[in-house]
Amino acid sequence: MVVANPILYVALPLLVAFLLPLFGKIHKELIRVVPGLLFMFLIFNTVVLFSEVTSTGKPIITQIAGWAPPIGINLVFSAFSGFIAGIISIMGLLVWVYSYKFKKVEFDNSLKYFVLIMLVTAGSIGVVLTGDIFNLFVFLEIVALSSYPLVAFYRGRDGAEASFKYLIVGAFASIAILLGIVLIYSQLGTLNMAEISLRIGEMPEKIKITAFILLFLGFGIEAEMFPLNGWAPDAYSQAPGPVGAVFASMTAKAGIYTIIRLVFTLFDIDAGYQLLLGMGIITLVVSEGIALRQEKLKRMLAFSSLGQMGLLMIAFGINTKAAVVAGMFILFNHAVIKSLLFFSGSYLVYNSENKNIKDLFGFGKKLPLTAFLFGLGAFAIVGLPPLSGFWAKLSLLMASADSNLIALIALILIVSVVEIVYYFRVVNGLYFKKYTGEFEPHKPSWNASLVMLILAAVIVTVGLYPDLIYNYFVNAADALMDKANYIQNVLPSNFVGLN
Amino acid sequence: MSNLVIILAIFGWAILTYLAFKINKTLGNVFVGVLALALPAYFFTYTPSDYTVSVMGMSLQFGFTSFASLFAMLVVVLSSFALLYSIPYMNKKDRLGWFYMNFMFSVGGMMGILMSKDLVSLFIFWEIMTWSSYLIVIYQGKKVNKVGLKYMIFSAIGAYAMLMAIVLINKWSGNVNIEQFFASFPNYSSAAKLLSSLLLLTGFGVKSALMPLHVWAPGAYTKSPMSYTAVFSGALSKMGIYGMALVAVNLYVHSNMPIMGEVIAWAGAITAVLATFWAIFQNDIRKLLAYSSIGQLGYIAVGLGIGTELSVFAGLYLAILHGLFKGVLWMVVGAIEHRTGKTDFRDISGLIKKMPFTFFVALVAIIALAGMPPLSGFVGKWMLYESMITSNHFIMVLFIFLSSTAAFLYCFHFLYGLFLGQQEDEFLKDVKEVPVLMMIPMGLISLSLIAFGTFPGLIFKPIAQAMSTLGFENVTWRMSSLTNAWGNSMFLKPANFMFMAVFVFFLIIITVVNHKKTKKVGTKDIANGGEPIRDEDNLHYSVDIYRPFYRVISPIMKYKVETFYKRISKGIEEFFQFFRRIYSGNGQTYALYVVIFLTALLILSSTIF
Amino acid sequence: MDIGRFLLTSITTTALAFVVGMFYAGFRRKITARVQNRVGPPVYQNFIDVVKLWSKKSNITHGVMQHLAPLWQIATSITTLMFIPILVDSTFFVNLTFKGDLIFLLYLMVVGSLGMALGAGEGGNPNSAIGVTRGLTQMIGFEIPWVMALVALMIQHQTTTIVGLMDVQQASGTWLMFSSPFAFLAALLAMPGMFRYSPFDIVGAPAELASGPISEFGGKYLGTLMTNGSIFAFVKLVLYVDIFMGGATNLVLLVVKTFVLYMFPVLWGLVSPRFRTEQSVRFFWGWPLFFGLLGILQAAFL
Amino acid sequence: MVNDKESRKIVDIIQDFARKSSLFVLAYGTGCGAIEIPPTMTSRYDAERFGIRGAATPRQADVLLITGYLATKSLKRVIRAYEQMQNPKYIIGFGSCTINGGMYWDSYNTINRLDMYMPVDVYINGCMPRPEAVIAGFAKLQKLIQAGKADGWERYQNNLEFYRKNQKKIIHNWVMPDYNW
Amino acid sequence: MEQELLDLLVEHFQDRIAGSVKSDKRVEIFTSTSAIEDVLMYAKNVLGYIHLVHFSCVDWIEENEFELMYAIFSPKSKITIMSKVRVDRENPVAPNIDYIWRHANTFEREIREMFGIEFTGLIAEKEMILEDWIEMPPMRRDFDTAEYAKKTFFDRPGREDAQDVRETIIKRTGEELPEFSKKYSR
Repeated sequence: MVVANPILYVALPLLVAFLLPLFGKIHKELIRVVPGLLFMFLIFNTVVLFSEVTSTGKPIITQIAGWAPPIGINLVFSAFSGFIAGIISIMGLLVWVYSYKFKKVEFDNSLKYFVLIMLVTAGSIGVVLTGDIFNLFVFLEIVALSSYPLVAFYRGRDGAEASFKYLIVGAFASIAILLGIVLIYSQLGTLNMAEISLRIGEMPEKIKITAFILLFLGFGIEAEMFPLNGWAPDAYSQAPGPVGAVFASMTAKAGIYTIIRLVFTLFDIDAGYQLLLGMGIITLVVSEGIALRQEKLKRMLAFSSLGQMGLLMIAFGINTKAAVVAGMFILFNHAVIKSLLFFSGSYLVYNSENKNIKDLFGFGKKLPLTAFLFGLGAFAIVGLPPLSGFWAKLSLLMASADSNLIALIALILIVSVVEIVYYFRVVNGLYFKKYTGEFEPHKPSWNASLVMLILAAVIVTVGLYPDLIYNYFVNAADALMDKANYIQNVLPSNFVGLN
Repeated sequence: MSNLVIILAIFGWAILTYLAFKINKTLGNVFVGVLALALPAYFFTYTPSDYTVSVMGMSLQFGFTSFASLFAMLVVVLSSFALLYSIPYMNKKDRLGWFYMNFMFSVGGMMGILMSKDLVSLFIFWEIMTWSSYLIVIYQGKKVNKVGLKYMIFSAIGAYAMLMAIVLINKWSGNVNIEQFFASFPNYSSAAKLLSSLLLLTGFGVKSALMPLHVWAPGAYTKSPMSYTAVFSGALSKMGIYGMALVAVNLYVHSNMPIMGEVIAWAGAITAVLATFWAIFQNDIRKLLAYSSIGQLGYIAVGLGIGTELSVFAGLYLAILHGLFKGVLWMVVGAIEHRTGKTDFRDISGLIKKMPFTFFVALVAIIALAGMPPLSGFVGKWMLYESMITSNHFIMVLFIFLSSTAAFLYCFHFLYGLFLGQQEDEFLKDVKEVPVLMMIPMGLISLSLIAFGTFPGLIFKPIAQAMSTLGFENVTWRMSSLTNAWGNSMFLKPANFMFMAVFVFFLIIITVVNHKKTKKVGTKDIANGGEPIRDEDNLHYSVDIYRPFYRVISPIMKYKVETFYKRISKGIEEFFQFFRRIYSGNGQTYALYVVIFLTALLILSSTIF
Repeated sequence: MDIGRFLLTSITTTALAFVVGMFYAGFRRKITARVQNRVGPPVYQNFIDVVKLWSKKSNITHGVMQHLAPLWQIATSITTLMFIPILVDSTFFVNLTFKGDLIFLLYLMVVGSLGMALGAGEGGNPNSAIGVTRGLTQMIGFEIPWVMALVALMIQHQTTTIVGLMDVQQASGTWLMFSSPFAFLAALLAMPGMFRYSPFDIVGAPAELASGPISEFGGKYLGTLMTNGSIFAFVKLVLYVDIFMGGATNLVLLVVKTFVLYMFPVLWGLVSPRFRTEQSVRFFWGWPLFFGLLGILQAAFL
Repeated sequence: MVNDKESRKIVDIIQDFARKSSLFVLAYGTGCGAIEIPPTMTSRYDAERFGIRGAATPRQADVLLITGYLATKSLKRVIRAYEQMQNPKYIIGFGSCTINGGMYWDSYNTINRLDMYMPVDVYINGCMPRPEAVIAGFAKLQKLIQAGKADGWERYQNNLEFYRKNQKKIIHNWVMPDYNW
Repeated sequence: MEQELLDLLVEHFQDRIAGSVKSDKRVEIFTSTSAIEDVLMYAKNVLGYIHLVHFSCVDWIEENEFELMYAIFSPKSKITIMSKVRVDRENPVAPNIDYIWRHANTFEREIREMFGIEFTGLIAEKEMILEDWIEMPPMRRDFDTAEYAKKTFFDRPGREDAQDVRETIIKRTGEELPEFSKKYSR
């Protein structure tokens, strides 16, 4: 098909983002309508490309400006990256529908808001699709730069502070990534990931490791790895409700994608997997433990989100096919369920000043649908069957069992109990604590309800019939694990054969 | 029709019922009634067939073993009765659709557990059962916050232990099929044997409320509506027993690990004694029954743990029976709560005057519970004792005997405190006998208890068939006093007839002699030193009535498992409170972390990579 | 067994139990009187009491359960009696014994108490309920050493029937009270509790509790209860004799053995004050329990 | 009905013999005379050899002993206890206070003549009557029973209005349940 | 010592009390209904008279007054103070002191029933000793108990009542009474 092209993922949102003020001049409503159309188109794009990838079994590789890799910049739409790109674009559409009418996302601000959202989307998808490490850096910077204002969107003191923290840490990330890229480029003279991957053995050991560490640090910050994730809880909790979902489903995905690429494709350091696994475990335990002690809903969700990132790192760190499949499943789940939790949670604490958990006590009767959906999300994320979270957890556990990581299984399950404790504290509070009467519940608008219902439907459907989507995970895992295939596809000419 | 379809039909029906209640209460009740009647009708007429679903590369198999269908029988009977009972019982409450939906979900979950031939689908249905029962526990919404959370946490601990076992078994056995797991179990390394079976036991032990894991049970049984608790305590807890029987018998008996069997049996014995002691000192009916349930499940665990043919037989028999009589007792409590709105011994007395039918069914159930000879409960106790004595568990005999003797205390408390004693006119004024729809389930189950007492063969045959799944072929009771012709040459029939004959003989005499001058007087007319009792005086003695016994055993009763768990949870929270300080909220600190992390990685790089 | 023969046997046994039990109760009163330096009532006094109670011209009951309670008790006692071998290898007194399962009897013996407890409870008299709770609490006390003794015998001889134990004694020629002395001691010390004689008579203490559970029973109901009491006392004595004293080969021997055994709780009771409930439970869980444990150890390891 | 000597059957005679030989005394000490009961019952005088023994509750008792003065306050309880006893039942008035008020003849709170309130079968004179006298009283009662003449309970039943009137003269606040056998 | 105590009391309460030393270890004071609470509180809390030995009432019908007598005792000095209060017989009202000594409640209830004296603020059930009493409080001296008994209870005919036992004995035996017993004769 002519219309569908990976490049559109990046080009269109950027274009629309810059043109959006002009649309606004034509008609004010267009500011809010156009992004939606864009996201719809992106989804259409994904569907077309994905069907192509599935039918041919090969990734689609687009070269920008006609230069072939390794010289030119290229976008690789494989089963793996395409899947993540698909998730991001679908989530983008849902975020758009949800924020169509959200607090303070009214006419004046909507322009800024949607421009930023589109930039984040473009950047995230760019990160996922790009085959060029410097481009990856650029896209990551786009994501970061558009995230800073989103965090501070409400112009409050706390928001500004959170944004500033993000900025500081993000600056470290940029520096570290840039340094890593410079090291690689200085040694190998190329920025193409396939090329780097092919020739990584040529690098001196010391420099290779230094570059790895620098990149790991930089990407780790974006992937919210402990202890580099200090910015995340503040950013999640200070940003507007839907932006939390954006972070969980887009930014974090981009971050984890970079780490996966780093460990799986770019370098051949085996200890990298173990490092990822170890960092994942620490992140998981610390974040879930801290979430247990949170009094504010959004912070709790943020820490829970960090914990999920830890789980993802564990899944990919185990480095077996089953584990990667489980990782893909968790990634999908995290995007869907955490978005649902953020969406419903932000309506539950809509009017509350401090977003405290005790402010939403008794909302189960006031906002039955929202509370129910939040409960469903909580049920799903702690892995109760027949919701989708269960299958992800089960596959991860089975994968770790296959790798003989019995202690890890126990750890994950213990952490899951902790997760149950704090999620059910909220759910119980929703239904069985007395309504304080301090805060008026705010009914979600129809579009928000629609989004939440769609997400809930996805959770339930996938939970009831995981095979619906399971094959995509398997394909994605195949695509990720098969490094040689990746290199061969990107660099057909230079392929010399790697085992 | 395949098995899976039934379960899906139940789930679908649950949602339909929810919608029906949205439209109209009567329509919803019709839906409930239809399921209650259709479930047993369908279950007892169809022929099971196996069915396989493939999910995520695992093949999930469904089908009935004869062992599972024994429990399924209990589940079907009890839940259809409980559903019928619910219709009048829940009539005045709101959010009925929600209640019935979850009720049916948990019934479906239980059926699913029994139909699963592999561990993953068992786990799935297990969790469905768990959360649907959790939703019912918190459904009434009064002071349930902690209870619900406790239930959920303990269920989660159990479920996750089970999940861990499942993934390990998947690794060690190559798949999750239950039969193949048992087949390959002897090949496991000893650590693997121990780990997998302990984890499974923890999982099943939580639901069957074995002693260190019972903490959730009193609250959860108490807080859910009584019509559901009948199923909860009667059938749902038997799912734990079901699993435990599978594990204990298949693994320990046939894999030569008697020590684990001993662990289960002792856990059961201690549970039986301590829970019974706790039940004695309760002043709330529901709490009393909850602890009694825990204690009764202890007997069953003893039977399964000892693992001889007879003891397993006794365990299964008691399991089925406990489902029946505890079902009745919870329904009785529900009836009382329905008619009086009270559940505390302080507020209730003399109900026999207004609710004689309820008293009668309670009496039958209590006799069965206490294990007294005319009724069926005794047979189970008898088998249990004989099996314990023949397998040389003589200290355990004392534990069980202590527990079952102590059980008389709360049995009497239950009957006396509620139905007998002083009849307060003020209290009894508005009390009526329960509606017919509530009478039918209670009456039928009580009848079955009487029937099983005289003709235990009725229930022995299915159990003997079920035992073949567990590896006991051609089960017969080869004990001293009995032959193996089920129910035909046992003591009980002559005993019952003898008892009835003497009883009737004396009944005639005592009723006829001086009949005209035998007067019935009210309970206010009692011999208490000649002092006439005024209407406002309440001499009903039913609160803290076992104080002397408490003084005797107070050294044991001082220690509570709850305290232990509280300390643990507090410790964990404080531990993470420490971690929380890492997120100081200061950007500089975060930057410092980044630098430290980088430095550390660089320094350690030579060792790591 | 044809029905006529069965009826004859069971009626004879019941009558025997009734008469012997009544006379024993009379002897108890007589002995008590002699010990207290009194003349005492005639030994047939209890018959007169029962006749008098049955010839009362009015009776009251508080409801169905109270009406049924004495029947329940007496039906249980007679049923129990039917399952106990009265004589060794008797062709006449066979009743329903089969082999006389001990566990079955243990349970059967408490059924009557429950019926009585319910009947007493329906009377609405708080004294009755207090008495019942005390009785049940005491029951926990004495059942434990008693069961320990039985368990010791059962595991030693690998049988759960009375006939089995009697056969053991016939075969070895030694009574079990000599070959298993600790078990016998435990059972013996539990005996006064079972009879509810002093010092374990807090259940029906006349002064404190107005005779406890039976305080609302009068007339024919009390008469039935007294009849039951004598039958049940005989049942318990025969059970002890069968288990520990090798049974009896003829009626005279049976009466002698049971009478000697009966003297133990009676004479102990005469010289004892009254224990409080918790004191009696503590007593039973003291030395009797210790003897029971010794008995089990002996059975298991010797 | 049992008064008539001719109509008495053998059953009645046996029953009366049983009643006579087994007298359960309600062990309520209503007045100071109760102190004479312990010596009567214990080893010195041993009333049990005549079949006389204590009963703890009115339901089981045959004989109600009014041991001495009867305060108006106790009268209520005594009546209640008497009405709770099962027929046939007997009352023994014990000491001169029950006969004519004794030394409390002018007290505002003790009754003077017991037989105006309750049907007394046998009076035992004395202040206090010694155990010998008590046993003699019992013997007299036994004789009456054997002869079928101890019919106080019938008198009470037949003349209930008379007794009630007298009782209510003292007990103004009549809260007792109705006569119920 | 007794005098010191009396002086102390008089000094403290000035003219509200008057009193005298009756004998060894015994002090009598007279006070009024308005002052009695203060006196008792003072005696209990300051002087250490912590024990209310007795509390009774005397009917001075000739003076148309009731006299309430509170006997309080100190275990240290071993002195009993008898504080006496007169209340009007027509309208007998006295202060309630059961907050000072809990057991005074029982005395007060008895006095209320037997003499008909009201204690302000006494919270207790009406009936303690006399049940169903509808007549004049019986311990008042104008209540004729013999007449009441004659009216209420039934005299047995033939009983010779209201006789001096000693005279009967003299009549019956002809003995002379000893001298000491004569002074008690009616």
